[in-house]
Amino acid sequence: MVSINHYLVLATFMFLCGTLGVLFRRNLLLVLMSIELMLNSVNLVFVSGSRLLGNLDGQVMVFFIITVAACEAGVGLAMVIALFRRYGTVDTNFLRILRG
Amino acid sequence: MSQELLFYSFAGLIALCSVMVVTSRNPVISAIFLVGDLFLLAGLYASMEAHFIAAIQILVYAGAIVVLFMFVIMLLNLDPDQRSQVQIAAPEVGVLALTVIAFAVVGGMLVFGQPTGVSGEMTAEAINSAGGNTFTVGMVLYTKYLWPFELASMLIMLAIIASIVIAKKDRPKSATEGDKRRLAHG
Amino acid sequence: MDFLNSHILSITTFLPLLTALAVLLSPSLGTARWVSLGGALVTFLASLHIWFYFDSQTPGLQFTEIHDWIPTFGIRYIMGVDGLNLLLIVLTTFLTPLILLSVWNIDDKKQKAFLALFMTLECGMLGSLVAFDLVFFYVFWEAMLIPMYFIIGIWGGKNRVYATTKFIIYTFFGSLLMLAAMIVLYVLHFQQSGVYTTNLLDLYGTTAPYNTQLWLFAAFALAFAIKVPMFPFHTWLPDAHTEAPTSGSVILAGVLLKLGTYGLLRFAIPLFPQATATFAPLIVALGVIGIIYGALNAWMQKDAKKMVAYSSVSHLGFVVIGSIAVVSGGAALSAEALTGAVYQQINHGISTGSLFFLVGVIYDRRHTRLLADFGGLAKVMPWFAIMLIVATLSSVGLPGTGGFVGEFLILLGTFMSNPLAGATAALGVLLGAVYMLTLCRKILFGPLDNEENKKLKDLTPREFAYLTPLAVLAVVMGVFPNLFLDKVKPSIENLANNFRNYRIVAEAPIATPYLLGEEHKEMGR
Amino acid sequence: MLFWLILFFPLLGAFLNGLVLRKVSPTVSHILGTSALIAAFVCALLTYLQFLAGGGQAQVITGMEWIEAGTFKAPFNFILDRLSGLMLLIITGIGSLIHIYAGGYMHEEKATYRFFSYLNLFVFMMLLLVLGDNLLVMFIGWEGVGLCSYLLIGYWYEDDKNAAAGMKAFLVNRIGDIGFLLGIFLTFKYFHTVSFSELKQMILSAGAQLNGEQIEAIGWITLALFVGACGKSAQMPLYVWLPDAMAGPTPVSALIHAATMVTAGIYMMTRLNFLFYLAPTTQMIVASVGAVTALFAATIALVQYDIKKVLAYSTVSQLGYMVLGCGVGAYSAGVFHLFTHACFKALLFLGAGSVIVAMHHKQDMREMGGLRKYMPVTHLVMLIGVLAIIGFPGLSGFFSKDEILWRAWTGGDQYHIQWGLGALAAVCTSFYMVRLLMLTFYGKNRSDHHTQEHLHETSVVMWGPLVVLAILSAAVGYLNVPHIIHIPGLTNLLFEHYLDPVISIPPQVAEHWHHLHAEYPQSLEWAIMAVSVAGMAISSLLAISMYSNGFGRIANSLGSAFKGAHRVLTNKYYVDEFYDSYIVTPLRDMSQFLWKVVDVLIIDGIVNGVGQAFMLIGGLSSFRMSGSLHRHGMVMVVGIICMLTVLFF
Repeated sequence: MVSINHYLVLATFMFLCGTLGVLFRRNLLLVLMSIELMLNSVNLVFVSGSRLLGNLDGQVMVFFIITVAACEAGVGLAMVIALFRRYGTVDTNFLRILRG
Repeated sequence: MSQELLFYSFAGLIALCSVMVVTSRNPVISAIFLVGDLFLLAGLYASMEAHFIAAIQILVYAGAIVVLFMFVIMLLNLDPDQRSQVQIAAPEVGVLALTVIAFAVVGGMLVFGQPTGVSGEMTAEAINSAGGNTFTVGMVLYTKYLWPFELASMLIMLAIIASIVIAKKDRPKSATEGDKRRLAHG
Repeated sequence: MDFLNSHILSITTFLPLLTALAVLLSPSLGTARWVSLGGALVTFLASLHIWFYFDSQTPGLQFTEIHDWIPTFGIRYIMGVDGLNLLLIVLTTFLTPLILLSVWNIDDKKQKAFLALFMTLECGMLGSLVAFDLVFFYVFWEAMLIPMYFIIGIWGGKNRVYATTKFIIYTFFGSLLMLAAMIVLYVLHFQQSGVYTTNLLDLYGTTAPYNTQLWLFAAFALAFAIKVPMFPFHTWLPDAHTEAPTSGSVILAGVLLKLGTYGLLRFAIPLFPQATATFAPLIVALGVIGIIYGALNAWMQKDAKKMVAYSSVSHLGFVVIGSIAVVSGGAALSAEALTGAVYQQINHGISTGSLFFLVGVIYDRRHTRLLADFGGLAKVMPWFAIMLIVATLSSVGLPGTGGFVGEFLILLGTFMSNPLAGATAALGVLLGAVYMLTLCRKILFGPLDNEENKKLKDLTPREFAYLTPLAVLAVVMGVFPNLFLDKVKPSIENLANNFRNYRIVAEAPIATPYLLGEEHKEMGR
Repeated sequence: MLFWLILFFPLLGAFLNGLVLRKVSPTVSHILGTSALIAAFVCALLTYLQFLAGGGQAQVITGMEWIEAGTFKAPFNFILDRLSGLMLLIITGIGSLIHIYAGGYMHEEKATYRFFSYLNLFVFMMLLLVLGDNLLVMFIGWEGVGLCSYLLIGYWYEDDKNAAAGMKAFLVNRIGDIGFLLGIFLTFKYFHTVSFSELKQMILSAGAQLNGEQIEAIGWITLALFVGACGKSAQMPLYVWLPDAMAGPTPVSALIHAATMVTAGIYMMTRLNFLFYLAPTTQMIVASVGAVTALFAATIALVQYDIKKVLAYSTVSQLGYMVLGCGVGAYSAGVFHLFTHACFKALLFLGAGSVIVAMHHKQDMREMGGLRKYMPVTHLVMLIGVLAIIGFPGLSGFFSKDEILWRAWTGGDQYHIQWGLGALAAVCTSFYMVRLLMLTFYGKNRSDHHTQEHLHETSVVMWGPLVVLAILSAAVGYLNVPHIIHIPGLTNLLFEHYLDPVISIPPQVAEHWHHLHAEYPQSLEWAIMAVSVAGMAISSLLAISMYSNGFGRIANSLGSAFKGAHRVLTNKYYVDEFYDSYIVTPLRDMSQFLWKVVDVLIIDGIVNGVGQAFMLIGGLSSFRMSGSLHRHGMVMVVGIICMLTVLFF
């Protein structure tokens, strides 16, 4: 029997991958992809929870998360393009505008 | 038994793809593994009888978002030397270890944990008798979540406008003096 | 008419916000100017509606609007007017169009943003004046800071970033303490009544234990003391004023500072009466020190704007001591002093507002504010001289100007409550004359020896348009104070006599203007 | 109706001149300003006659509400009684004459709208002061006249000295005004009203039992109000502004700083005489201050060279007499001297003004002399004025000043010192006034050739009012002829009983003031009078002998014999210097310290220090602001992990 614990552990692993990607990849595109990965792990939790509890709200949440993810990807990629135009790189080591 | 087999094979592939997404040197490869990830997840959703979500997972994620990534990767056409990685220093190692340990702890807790919650009425049988997953999700979406749904559409529109504005080519010259100075120091 | 009466406060408050949107959407700066001026004038008319339909016979809350906002936490959208905020509302809407006139000729790429921010600021100020729900009030209270932050930070002088950061962090610090106190009060009220509510009208009934009251009062009072600003929390003010553009200084001195004293009257004093009685001597002492200290500092300033800024410290010291003049052994507040404090708030807005405008007038022409650069301007700018003298006289509290009525009543009440404080504060009247006349003398009188000053032009029609109403009002407020005091009397007496057990009821809007007289009102009901 | 017009006309004149008709020629301004005042005078005269015909009972004229808050009430009510009626006539009457004169005096100015506007405004404020039925309306006038005085002293503002003098006048007056304010506060605190008529009723009504606290309060009230009077009426130690105020145009000095404004203190004390009678200690202080001021100022006047300065110190000294009169309880004598002084001091100032105009705005008497033959009319009226002020028998000063000295002497043993000071001051007065007359009009002309050529009598606009004032100065004394002199057809002591309805001694203290109504032997009165006349005669003769031909041998040798005294007097006892180095400078230094050290260094330093401390802590606890996305992300993740750890374990 596949319990919810299985799904949760899988989601945790995906989230870990995503987190490490965000933290250690220097290519902005990869950072964005890792974020997608994290979002997906959350989606998985929602869907499995929805099935466990017999409540469709979880699936609706996933729907919204996908919407937001689409927006985020769109805006994020637009920013990547803009940054690349301006600085000629998408390497985060060189993008340090926030330096105080 | 077949369900378990299905789960374990899908889960193993998902884990593998996730690792590959994060570790590939070439963004194109990463994107391809991401697509794989998304398809496999859709499969898992379908196995949990969340057909609607499985469908839009493929349509929106795999069909739209990752394609967008692909386009951008090609548009930027990065030089190989820019696909460098983080130089690992002491803090990085520490954080890496801490993160992995933390997730391991969480994972361990999840393995032996017993999740609880208030059960709702939408069991698999109830959904099937009410007209299927897509129909019931739609009902919830357009009644209880009507306002957030409309707001989501507003959000999408804003994102579209914002993307256009941000990515618009409005500056002929690539970088100002200040930017160059900043880059030189970076 | 019923609709108007029952929603006039929302209309007045949010009309400026709509105007701000319209300003942003307007195609050109020219349109934006007219839109903002039009919006400000309509807001002023709306506030006049409140003024004329305000029933000056009752201490209750009028034009009340109550809607649920966040019902889970008992947070509501409550607006109302009584004698304590009526005058300030009208002052705010009155000053805004004048300020818009004063920035009319600024032709800057960012000017549209300025106008929009300014209208947003007006919305924030009006909102915090009319809000009767703690959270609702707090939202406006903080929202007001943001436009001001940008106004100083973008259109300010050389040192603007320092000044605006100091301003925002200082005020924010106080606000956070107040927020904490608000939450404590909220929980206390729940423990006593079993109802979660942030409705101020209900919270007035909460009786906190004495020790808790002391802490809560201190937190509230500190937030307002910083805003006022009271000695020794005043150092952000001279910086903010010096760096702010003229328009920012006018609104800062004219309305923003008053929100501090208004907050004392609305929140700190009636919510925590026992603590008020305990803290009164300390606050009065700080107020008196502030009066003298501000005046002496103002006297030494070489920059005209800084001088006026320090004069605000001194003048608001009067308002503070007037707000908290405890009489009858702590059982009541002095109604005279309280009336004076409410009146002086308005009057300080008028006189100091016009002083900042006037400093702005010469700054526009000469791009300097150092007193040493001027002298003998009365010869080339006679009308300017008249305006400056009227503003000065109002500021020093010469009888016949509004300043006298306010200061006199405050001093009278304070004297009744604490003769020593009253007598010492009276010295402030003398010192006020010292620095204001110094200002006049250095700008207007003496030989006209600077070549650049000889070419100065007198006031333009636009400048007349925003200076004359202030000058006229300064005199009208001195000669016919009852026009204003009549409106606020019941509310003030309610607060003064019952502050130990303060209650205020919300009344239905009134359908017939008070001006029509008693008979008509009977019929109207 | 007529009553309101009295107030309305000057205000209208001020408004039209000041704000509307700014571009008109000086002549129009002059006519407008003067006619406003003459109209006010006519209305005042008619009102006064009506009032007398109606029996002369005090009436309160109710105006609109003014300030109302809590239990405090101060409406615009006006009081018309014998005292304010008299003041009304003095202000508008003498004011009209001075306005007429001012047209001539100011004829060289290009635009005089400002001048006449201020003058009219001044008259309006002065009328408010004397007509107000409560302390607060009086206070409007009280500060309002101070304002006009400030504006008029600084009329020629391009000279910084004038602006400074105006400011000094305003500020010193404000010190007094604070006293006045405290008086108002105390009055309201203990009597719950500030209305004169209500106060009077409360204190005088037979049933009024004042408790001990109230009696004590009255002492403080009167003292505080007297501080106000000191400021306005230029008494020690607040007299310093008046000599400086001579920087203003001479008609201003005549109207404001001699005839009307400076007498406000005397008016106020007379108005509240029932309170002052209840406070014998205050009365004693009042009398002493008055007497000391009279002598002090008179001694300074002995050695001044500036013709206006002499008159200014003379004014201070004469005001001292009036205050002395009030202090000994002889309010009608004080007011009578106020009346006569208004006439002859206005005359003297205007006469001096004529001289100054003729001398091309030179005021130093060392450059004058022998003007008698160039300006015969001015000489004649000045002669009358001088004789009046020194108390030459038969002229007004004789009657009024002697009355005060007589009351001082009969006030009891405790007042004999004050009498002595007053009598000595009278001697000085004769000396310096005769000196002024001699140096200006007699002897050889000492001015330069150019000035000499242009010396001539002034126009009729200027000497006309002088003649009227001269007649008044000579005649008004006969309103109050002492008992001992019988002049057929005149009622003796007409004036003393004129004010009887106003001046009322509360029954509680009737015993203390019994001497005011006591009978004294005629011989005593004759003796006192003889002393004054003798003193006057001797010092006048001395002055004539010293100065009949410029600075004679005696003058010079006296000056060098008492070099130290002479220097002290010339420098006005160094009072200004004293105030400057012991009050103004320390205050300035302290303010500088407060600003530079306390405000900027300490308070602001603490504020900025707290800010910097937080920045430091923030900097230490963060990976500096490297701007690296990864570093920021890592900090965030570690933070989240920490939070979760805390949450779960």
